[in-house]
Amino acid sequence: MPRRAGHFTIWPPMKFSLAVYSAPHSAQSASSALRFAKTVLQQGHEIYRVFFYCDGVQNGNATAAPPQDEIDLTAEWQVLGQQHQLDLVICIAAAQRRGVLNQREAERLERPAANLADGFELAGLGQLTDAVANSDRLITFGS
Amino acid sequence: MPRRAGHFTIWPPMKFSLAVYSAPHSAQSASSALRFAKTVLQQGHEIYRVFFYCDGVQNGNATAAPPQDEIDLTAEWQVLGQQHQLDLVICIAAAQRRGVLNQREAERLERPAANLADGFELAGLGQLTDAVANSDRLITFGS
Amino acid sequence: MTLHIVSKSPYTSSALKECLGAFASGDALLLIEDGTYVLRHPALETLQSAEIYCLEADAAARGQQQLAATMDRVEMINDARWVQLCTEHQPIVSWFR
Amino acid sequence: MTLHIVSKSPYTSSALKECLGAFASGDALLLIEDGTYVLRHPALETLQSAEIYCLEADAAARGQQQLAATMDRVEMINDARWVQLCTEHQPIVSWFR
Amino acid sequence: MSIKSLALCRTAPYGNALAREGIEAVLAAAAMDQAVDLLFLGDGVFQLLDHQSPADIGQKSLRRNLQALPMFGIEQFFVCEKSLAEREITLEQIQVAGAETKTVKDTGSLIASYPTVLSF
Amino acid sequence: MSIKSLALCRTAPYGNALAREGIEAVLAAAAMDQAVDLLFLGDGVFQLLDHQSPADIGQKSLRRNLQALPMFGIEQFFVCEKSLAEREITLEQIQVAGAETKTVKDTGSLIASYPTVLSF
Repeated sequence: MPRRAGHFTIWPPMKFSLAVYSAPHSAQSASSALRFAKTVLQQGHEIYRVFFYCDGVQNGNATAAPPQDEIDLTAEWQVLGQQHQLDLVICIAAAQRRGVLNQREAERLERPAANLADGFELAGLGQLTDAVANSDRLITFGS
Repeated sequence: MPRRAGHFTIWPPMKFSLAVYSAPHSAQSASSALRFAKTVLQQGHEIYRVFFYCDGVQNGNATAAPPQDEIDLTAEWQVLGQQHQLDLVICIAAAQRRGVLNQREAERLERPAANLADGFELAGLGQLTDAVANSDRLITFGS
Repeated sequence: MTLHIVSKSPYTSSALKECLGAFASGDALLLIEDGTYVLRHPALETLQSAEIYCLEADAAARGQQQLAATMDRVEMINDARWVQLCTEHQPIVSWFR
Repeated sequence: MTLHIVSKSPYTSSALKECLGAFASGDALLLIEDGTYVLRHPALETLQSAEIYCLEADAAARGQQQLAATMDRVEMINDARWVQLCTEHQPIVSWFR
Repeated sequence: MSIKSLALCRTAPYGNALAREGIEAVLAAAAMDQAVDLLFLGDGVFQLLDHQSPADIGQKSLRRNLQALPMFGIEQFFVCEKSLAEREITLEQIQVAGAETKTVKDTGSLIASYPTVLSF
Repeated sequence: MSIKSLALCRTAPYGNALAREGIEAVLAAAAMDQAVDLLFLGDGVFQLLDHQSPADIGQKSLRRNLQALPMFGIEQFFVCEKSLAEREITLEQIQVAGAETKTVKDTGSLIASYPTVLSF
């Protein structure tokens, strides 16, 4: 049954997935992705997965510490993810190259620190393929 | 006294500085910068400073773990830096935003991990200004 | 019908040009981020009958709001309408370089 | 005299176009990275008397070595010559977007 | 509407990692038996150009990754005809063993025939 | 040859951090009494355009950073005349209080008069 938000008629809920290629604080598209995701949920749709790829893996870097008067995209994704049980997946191959590791990877690769933010998960490119197969819409936020 | 390398006559040694804006594994210009720096030194010139700015701060991210058959730019800079006593400076403001922190910064900003690679140093934009003032040539490696 | 999302400036990137080269009749164009500079670019004239949308917040950030107000052919939209456009179109193609 | 270093493709970026717009008589042009695709671009013809250099390794990576061999006007150079060019010119301007 | 998805490859190789990471995503999909077609457009056609020798810039050949695609069942590449012409690239210069190169005039209609398009 | 350096600003604001980080580098130089001139060229001229309202995209006004430059002794901005014309931007639309906007026809000669050029 279609619902209304403002003056727009909303179609039955759809499953969206997002592919995010940009790092926070380098390109606006990283914050565009967050803004889009929030609106998708506000409009009553579902987010099947957010797949962070290329420089987008930096969205899950817990070491980032933006100035207080700038958006902290990692923190915002964490809050949104918790509120809506989002599947926030960081491509493991892209993350290794760019230095975003969980504890297990840091030990395996003999790196000094783990820095993957809570609420994000490292997984393979198959999760992007799976999102393509199981979402009604996939939107790319490139850099 | 001019020296010779191959068939080229070399002018008296010059002081070069490099400004590097690109992250390893995202843009070729990060590896172009290293290649240029190596050649500058091979040709008998001096490198006054390498200033890593914008996404270039990721060159000093010790957490990065590229596959074995890809160049590890962080490791290469470390070796070159040690061999030639290079001043490898990471812009501290750009690094905070992007999650490249030393122990002191990680504690001060209450972040879970320090990941600045050995051989690199965090400092302010004044070091770029200083490099402009004290180098014969400054080359920008943008992204 | 395809929704084409252009996010780069038409003055410095080939994104718009390549998007227009891959535009089918009935497709829609959405301008976001630096793509909102397309509002002032002559290439927009070549899209005679297509629906053209532009994210209002991204245009306003760049001082394009007055320009936008003068354009009948472009519908300025908010984020909710952006999501709705995505439900109404398939596929969605991002032109970000 | 200025050494202009162009590192982006002339087909997708305005780097070359803007560089040529800021080219003074006596300046030199160096093509690196994706800028080596300039070798096949008609805009090169507009630089009639300028010195033009191209990094051989970057051109070869992209399959431009045969094309480069046919061009009299462009000097293919190695990294040592790149550094030397930088000593011979001032200022050095990078066009990377 | 096809159940296949389309990878739209618009980036030249080597200058930026996006071309490589795009092909890696396509390989992953193909390895999972997810049907995916490729359309090379704009500077993306440079990915197919022969005689790539990136050893001296410390990179691996991206064309070699493309040559692996037929082993995963991807046996045709769509290529934008206009992009080739603009770059004065001939069909002979972009052949990949085991795959058929199909030039496309009406890229708009091709794109519109897929439910999902991934841009790289 | 001038002992000043030149910051060549070619990036539009907000879409990418480079415009902002370029101006921050210029501010740092000015704060250290290092003489630096600015040349806005290409999409960089959009940094000067008035009525920027980036609050709704979660960013701070970059034009406000430019307005701080005169306080640090940077009282003139060079702007490429051709870039303005191409974008149909008038001089009135790019005025910054406390600074003089000087349009430049021959950007090549201007650039060649500096020993160092930083590109942003």
